[in-house]
Amino acid sequence: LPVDIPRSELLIVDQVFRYSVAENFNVWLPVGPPTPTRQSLITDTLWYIDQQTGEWINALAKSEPIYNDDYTRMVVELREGIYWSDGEPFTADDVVFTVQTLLANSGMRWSAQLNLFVSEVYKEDDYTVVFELKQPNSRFHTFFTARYDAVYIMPEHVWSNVANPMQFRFWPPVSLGQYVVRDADPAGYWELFELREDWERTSVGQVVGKPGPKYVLTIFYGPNERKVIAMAQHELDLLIDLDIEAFQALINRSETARSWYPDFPFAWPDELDVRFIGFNLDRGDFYADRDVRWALALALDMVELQTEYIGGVARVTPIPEPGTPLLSQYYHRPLESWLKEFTIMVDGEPFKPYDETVPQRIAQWARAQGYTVPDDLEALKAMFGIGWWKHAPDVAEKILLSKGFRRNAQGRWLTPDGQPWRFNIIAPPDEVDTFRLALGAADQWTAFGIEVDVEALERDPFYARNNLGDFVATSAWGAAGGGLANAVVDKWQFMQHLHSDYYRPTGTPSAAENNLRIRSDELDRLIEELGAISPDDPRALELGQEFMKLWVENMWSIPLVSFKKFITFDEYYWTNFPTSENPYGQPLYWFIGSKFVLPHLQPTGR
Amino acid sequence: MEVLRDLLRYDRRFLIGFIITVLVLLVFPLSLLSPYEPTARRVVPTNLPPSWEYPLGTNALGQDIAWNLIFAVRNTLIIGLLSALLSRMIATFNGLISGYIGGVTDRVLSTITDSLIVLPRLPILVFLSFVMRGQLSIWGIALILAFLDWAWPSKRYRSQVLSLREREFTETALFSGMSTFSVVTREHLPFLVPYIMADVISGFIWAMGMEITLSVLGLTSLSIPTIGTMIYWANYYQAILRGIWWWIGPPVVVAIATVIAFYLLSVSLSEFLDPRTRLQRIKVRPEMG
Amino acid sequence: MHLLKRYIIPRLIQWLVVIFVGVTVAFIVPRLSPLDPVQNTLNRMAVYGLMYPEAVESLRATLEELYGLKGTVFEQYIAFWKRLLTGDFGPSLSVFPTPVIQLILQALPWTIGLLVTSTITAWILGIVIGTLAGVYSESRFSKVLETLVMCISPIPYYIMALTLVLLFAYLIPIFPLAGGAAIGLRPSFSWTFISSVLKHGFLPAFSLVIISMGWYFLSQKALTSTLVASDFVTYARIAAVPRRTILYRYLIRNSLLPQATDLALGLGSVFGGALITEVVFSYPGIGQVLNTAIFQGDFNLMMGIIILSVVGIATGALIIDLLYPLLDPRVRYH
Amino acid sequence: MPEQASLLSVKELSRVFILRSGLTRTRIAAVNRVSFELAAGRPEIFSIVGESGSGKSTLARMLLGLLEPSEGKIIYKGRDVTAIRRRRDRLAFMKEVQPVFQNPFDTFNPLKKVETYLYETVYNFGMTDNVREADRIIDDALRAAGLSLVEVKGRYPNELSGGQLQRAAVARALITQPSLIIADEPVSMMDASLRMSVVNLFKELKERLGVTVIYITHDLATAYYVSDRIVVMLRGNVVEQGPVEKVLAAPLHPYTRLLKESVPKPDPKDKWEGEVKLATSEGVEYARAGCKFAGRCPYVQDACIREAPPDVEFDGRIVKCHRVEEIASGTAQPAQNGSAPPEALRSPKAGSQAG
Amino acid sequence: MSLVRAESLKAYYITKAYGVERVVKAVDNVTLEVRENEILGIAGESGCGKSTLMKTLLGIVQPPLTVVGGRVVYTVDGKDVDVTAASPQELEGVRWRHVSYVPQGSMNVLNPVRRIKHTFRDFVAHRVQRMSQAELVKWAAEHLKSLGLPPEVLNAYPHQLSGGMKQRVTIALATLLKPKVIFADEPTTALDVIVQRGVIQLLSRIQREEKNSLVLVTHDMGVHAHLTHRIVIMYAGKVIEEGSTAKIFSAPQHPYTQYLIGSLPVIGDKEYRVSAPGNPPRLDRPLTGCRFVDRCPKAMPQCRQAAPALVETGKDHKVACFLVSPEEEKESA
Ligand SMILES: Nc1ncnc2c1ncn2[C@@H]1O[C@H](COP(=O)(O)OP(=O)(O)OP(=O)(O)O)[C@@H](O)[C@H]1O
Ligand SMILES: Nc1ncnc2c1ncn2[C@@H]1O[C@H](COP(=O)(O)OP(=O)(O)OP(=O)(O)O)[C@@H](O)[C@H]1O
Ligand SMILES: [Mg+2]
Ligand SMILES: [Mg+2]
Repeated sequence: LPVDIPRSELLIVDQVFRYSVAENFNVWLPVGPPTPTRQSLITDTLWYIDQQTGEWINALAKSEPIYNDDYTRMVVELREGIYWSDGEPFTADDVVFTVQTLLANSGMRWSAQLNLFVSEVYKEDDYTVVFELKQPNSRFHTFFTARYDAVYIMPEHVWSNVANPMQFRFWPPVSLGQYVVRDADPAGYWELFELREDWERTSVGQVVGKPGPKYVLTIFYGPNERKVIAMAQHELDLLIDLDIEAFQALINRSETARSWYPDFPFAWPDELDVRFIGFNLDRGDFYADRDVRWALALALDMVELQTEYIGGVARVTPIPEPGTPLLSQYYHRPLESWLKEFTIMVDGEPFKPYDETVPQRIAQWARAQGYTVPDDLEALKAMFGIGWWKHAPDVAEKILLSKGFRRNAQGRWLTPDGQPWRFNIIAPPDEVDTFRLALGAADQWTAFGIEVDVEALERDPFYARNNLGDFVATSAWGAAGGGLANAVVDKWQFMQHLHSDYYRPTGTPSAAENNLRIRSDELDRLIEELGAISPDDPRALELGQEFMKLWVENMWSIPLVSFKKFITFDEYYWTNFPTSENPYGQPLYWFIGSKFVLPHLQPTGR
Repeated sequence: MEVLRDLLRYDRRFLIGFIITVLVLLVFPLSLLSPYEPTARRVVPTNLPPSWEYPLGTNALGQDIAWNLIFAVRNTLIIGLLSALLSRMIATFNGLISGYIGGVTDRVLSTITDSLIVLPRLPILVFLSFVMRGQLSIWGIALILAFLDWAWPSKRYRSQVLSLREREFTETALFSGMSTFSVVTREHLPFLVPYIMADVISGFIWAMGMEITLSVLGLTSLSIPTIGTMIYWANYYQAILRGIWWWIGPPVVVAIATVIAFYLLSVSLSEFLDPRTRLQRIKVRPEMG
Repeated sequence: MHLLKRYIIPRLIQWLVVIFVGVTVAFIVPRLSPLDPVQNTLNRMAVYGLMYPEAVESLRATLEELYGLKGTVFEQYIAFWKRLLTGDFGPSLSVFPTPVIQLILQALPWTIGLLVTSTITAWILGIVIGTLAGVYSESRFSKVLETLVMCISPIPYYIMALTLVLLFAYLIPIFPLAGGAAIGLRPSFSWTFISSVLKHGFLPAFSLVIISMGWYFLSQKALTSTLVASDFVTYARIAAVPRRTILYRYLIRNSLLPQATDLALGLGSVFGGALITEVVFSYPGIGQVLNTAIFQGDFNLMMGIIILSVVGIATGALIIDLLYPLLDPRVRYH
Repeated sequence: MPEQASLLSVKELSRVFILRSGLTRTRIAAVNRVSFELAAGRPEIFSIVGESGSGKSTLARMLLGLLEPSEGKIIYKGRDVTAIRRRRDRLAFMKEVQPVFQNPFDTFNPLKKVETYLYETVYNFGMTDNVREADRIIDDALRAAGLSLVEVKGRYPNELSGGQLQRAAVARALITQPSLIIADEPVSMMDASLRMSVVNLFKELKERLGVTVIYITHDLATAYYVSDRIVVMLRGNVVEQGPVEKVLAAPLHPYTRLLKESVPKPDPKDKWEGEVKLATSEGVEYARAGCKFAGRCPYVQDACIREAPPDVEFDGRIVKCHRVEEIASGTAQPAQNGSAPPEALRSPKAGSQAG
Repeated sequence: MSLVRAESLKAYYITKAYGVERVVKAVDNVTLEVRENEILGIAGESGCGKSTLMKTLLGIVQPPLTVVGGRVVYTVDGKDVDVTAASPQELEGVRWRHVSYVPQGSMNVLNPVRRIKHTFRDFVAHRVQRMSQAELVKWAAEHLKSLGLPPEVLNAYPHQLSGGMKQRVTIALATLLKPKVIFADEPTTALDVIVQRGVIQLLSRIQREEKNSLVLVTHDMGVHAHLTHRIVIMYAGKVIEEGSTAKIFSAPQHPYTQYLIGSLPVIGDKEYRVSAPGNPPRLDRPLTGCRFVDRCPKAMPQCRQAAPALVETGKDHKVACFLVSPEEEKESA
């Protein structure tokens, strides 16, 4: 660890991975250089939405975007008194220059998308920028509204001299965040940031009004076990994620390490994606049959999946929407009564598949493990989700029999054409829950009489196979069928991808995130209607709820649990991280928005 | 049989190697007795330490580690032996032809061999399995490994044959009317046998190492138990951090023991088969002025 | 003149052919991948932010152009050679547009430092110990040593490395867990930096030395046993030539030549990095870069590294072949 | 002699090797325009003698078709041996011409039983398909060589003595009933008593079975003992050739004389007088344009060093020497004080010439 | 006076491989002496134990060769040194000074990667006090010159020398320190006649000039005839006849020796020569009786029962054969 910096002034965070190119801060390149943590410390954008609280933050912008009536023009008013780390003031010129540079260099990030909409960008005055759009877009500001990231603003005074923005390394970077780079490892294992003396002249300084730790060191220790050891030795304060085994090993070794909950179920449960198992609906076989998918869902035992496979640490969800406190307020809770009454027809008989006892049964399991969990049902629902589908293999069997499936002498299922029923689920092992849920589903379906195996794939081939529809079943994450999760009521961002315009047959890369190859007129209608209205329109919520129902009816994919993360911190040197007791912001320190969280940290004085 | 008895009685290395090998080879019959399917999970309670019921405990996937190990060793042996045999077959064929026929044939074959030698094997291997993963059954792995491992042995065999070709008995064979094929297979091959034996073992050791490497990187079919995938899963479930030694320990120990056993066997066998010692055993060679 | 024509030139031609074949394989192999680097990039971008489907299409076209993946495979192959001959390995795809060569050069010093040191150490140790074991093959010490080497060297490397990490970084944490040097240190010739590099490099180097020394040891021992039984050594012994002279001038000196070939090949393969070592010990080097390249489907980077190591090994073999006649007074080549 | 009557006719046969050593390169005509004829129907033992490295083995290997000549022709019974390509033709040739090699211990694969080769030969050359018949043929051949099948059967090469092995080798060669046996130094690895027994065997073969034998050796005593005609080779050249009684009893070429004198006579009363001058390295002699013996010849003249000597027919033999007549008549004067010719004792490094 | 004596020497090769123990009685009860200023020849068929005897005489006994009986004694400066019991240091002390050795197949006895002068230095530098490298080389050069060899060879590598030259360099190497006894095992076997002649002449010249003793092993009777003063004939591990060279050639007494001499071809004589029929016995089988009995035309029943002793049959002549008793010898003499 750096010798010349007192540990009390230094926050050490997990760098997530080793940077293969060190000393390159051109964060506008299409896929790199990698940005975790850097982006929150030294870049900035116009707006933020804290995904924990749903709070809208005006960062570089002074106010919310101002659209004209037909959404073809967006005006942005910028904050004054913000400076670059080299002392230059931040003005409309920087924003205009950034957008123009991106528009002009088609390989850069956001370029293609901005080109789709922006016809013109200009400044009205030093602190007002105007975007003229090619087509109406009521959600154009989302490019500049950060969840993970958003268009980073470039310093015009530096970049205007750059001949080829694609080749420029931007080293050392001029910062718009509250930190500057003090040192970096040429081998890419660590980077050291220092708080700007003029930190008050940044958006964070103006919004939060507090400085963060004087120094931030990001460091990559290697695989999880090394991070655990490092944190147990107090050489790491904050790390991105662990599997439950590593986490337990860590808290067994360290008094001061913890995650979101002080005790079981430990992990931060509010990430915005959903884990699901999806089927390729476009293979021309029985997976396209909704009833078959329902049968498969009913053959799963959610309680066992959630407990035995992922350690009881996650919220179950029957709809393709994570049950975060914010979102469940709009979707899960209001839909509960509908779910309870929801009926499917099994061989002519109605059947209510919903099972609201799931959280209690999970709690039972937890108690049996020796954990303390609340008795209160509401608290359990907040912890483990509202409910899920019944484990009803008998019903599943009936459905399948009615569809022409048969069991052979050994009790194994044969498909309607008489073949043994077998398939693989593709899943990436490094996405821990996804993978383990796939293992669990495979085990349960195998026990049910289908030969199911899990095919482990690295990220890239996994993406590629999903993209091409080269799978029968995939254990994936996202907004159920693709699309992008968000922390707002408006579901348009993740619904629009499923429009049948973007449907592509199996074998051609999916045009959007519609990897499951969903095609539905009803869905198209919802998307079109939603796209035409403002995200703030109350109708947006109704349409979102309709979308959820439609999904359940069709069982396009089987949503399993909300995304959770063992974001883990060590309170030995620093405290006041956001926690379940004090959920003031998102703990996702590698998201650009974490810049508003870091100032809240307090040294323990050690 | 007599050979075996002699070796067992007089060569301690062979004895040790033999005993371990027999124990290791027991996995083949044993694997037939397994109460579980090789790929089955959730058949026993998870994460139990060794006990009478589960002599090596159970793992986080709900598998009985003892049975799992038996399958793992069996599959790894299959991969290793298959790949070693296959590659040595290619190598022998190529080396013999190249060395004996010589000329243009030799030049072409040697260039191919040399080109293969300069290719960095591990990266290519990792890459190939990365590309073909999922489709990679144990046979597939064995095949790829075999493909990457014949060049060196082939070069060695070739140089052996080159020197054998200069020996007078080659010409005697020729003038006994033997065809090229017979000369190569019946005159030269027997000399190569000890080398090939030793080489098959080292090929096996290499293949096993590679299987472990690939599996540990997660590049093989993870649901098929092999020594490598066992280690993979143990790592995946943090066996080391959590001190579950009964999961990570057995594959490591068995891997080491197997390799050493095979190595010992190969050393003493090739010593035994070496024409020089072999002759010594039969009779002292009379020398002539 | 004749030497040039009859020996050096054919050998150089062989070198070129081997490299040509190797490079072609390096070109083909990545293309066997079902991964489309452009699609990869798009997929990865989609993970992070909103992508309008229309935008995806235009970006795809742009990226294909930028990545040099336009045209048929054959056209790409030609373009690839053209670039290669100007020393350009192209841009990395995973960290586009950083040139591949830059990534390689950045990692190379670490790899070279680690591998050259460990290769040479292993070589010298293997030869010295192997010779002693060969000479005193009946002594107890030599037998114990041989058994030890025999039992250690065939252990699969990953297992060996894992065991070392477990022992010396977890159980008895005397060595650091990751990296090539301590945090905050920048490369310099200071003792702090060097000692830190040594400390970080020790375990990986040690594991490599153990593994490769086994091979050198065994081959040297075999060579020595043959030499010990050879007429000229026997004669020197009969004549009571001093032991040291026999050891150095007779045994080691005569076995050095075959061993030099191994060393040259070993050093030549340095450019490929040590994948497993670098991964297991989290060491920054070519192996680490290669690992990333493979797992991210970075064609160009993979090709760059594979080509570099093909050239490295082929050149190692070439150099030793060309030097051989100078090193060995006996060599006659037909 | 008409073409038909010739068994083997060697015409202007040459073979060039290129040797490289370190940075130097040497061209060696290991066999240089050698010609001779063996008549059909008139079995004889034809010896080829010469010191080490004089090209004897190279010649033998060419005759056997194991080595391609650089130039020249080998005609066996009217067929050009060098032009044989097809396996069937080769087999036919091998049926007629069989070798016996130098090292009896290496003639048979030590890992295989000796009889294997005998059976192979029988079957491959289509002598018979019948096992009994094969046994008989083999036993006959072995008996002709002074052994019997019972003695050989089931034995590995190392279970037989050198003499037995060499006999087995000869027996194997006899199986195909060849007309010509080429034996390259068949006795050089043997001690004196074995030598005689093998040499006697050749004699018997010639006399009883009518086999012509090319006997290659540097043992002049046995060569004289068995052979009818002899060829003396020096650095690839035939320097003297003719009936053995003439060539060895009264050699004309100074080299033949030297060879003969150098054979230690097994008689303590008859010891050498005078010291012999030894050859410098082979390379120097091979490289010399003139007579290869010029460096050692007591009768050397300038011409000997510059020009290759002609083949002179003299006294029923062919001699390759400028001064053969003078020497024969005893009028040749040894060179002044017999001192070393220019390159006699050069430093070894100069031994091979930079190419 | 004798310089080297072998007394009832028994040297066997005892090997044990995979449970098969074999004893090869390569030297079986051999007694002989090497006298001052003589060339002693040892002759015999291949594999009869000549080289083994030589090694034992030199004290180069390494497993599997074992001396199981008898002893070898050197007389060094009037004192007896028991070689079979001497320590390695003692042996090193006498080697090259008192006895030296020219091995069989000298082709490969020179270190291929060292120049000849360095080999000279390796062999003698530690035996002479205070001699600079240059002096050493000069000394070696002079020695070579005195042997009629070009001093330039000192700068050569072994492979640059012809076989004969190498053999002569080895001889020079063995004689540099002027030892009292030189053992030479088949020094000419691999050489052709002309080169052989050179080597033989060299050896005899050295012996003549230095007046030391030479023990020469070869099966080439011609070489014996030319060089040796006395010959020991070995057969199957035993000495069967011993006598002056002239006597052995003119009047061999043992049937084997008779065959040996009788079968030698001579240029100018085409008369049919018979060699001993059959093969020598295997030395790893138990042997009783005379070892030549199976091949001997004059074998008698008693020959199979006991081995005849080596007995004196005349002045300086010993034979081990029941046919030749000393008395008879006297009568015929
Ligand atoms: N394959 C070869 N390549 C190069 N040179 C060769 C080859 N074979 C023989 N020579 C050279 O040709 C010359 C004649 O060799 P050859 O073996 O024919 O002689 P030789 O008379 O049989 O000698 P020896 O009595 O030693 O067997 C030698 O100088 C030898 O080095
Ligand atoms: N290392 C050994 N192990 C076992 N037996 C051996 C060994 N070396 C030699 N012999 C045997 O000892 C006997 C005598 O061998 P030795 O070498 O002394 O014979 P030699 O008379 O020198 O023969 P040559 O004339 O062939 O040199 C032979 O039968 C031989 O096979
Ligand atoms: Mg020859
Ligand atoms: Mg001998």
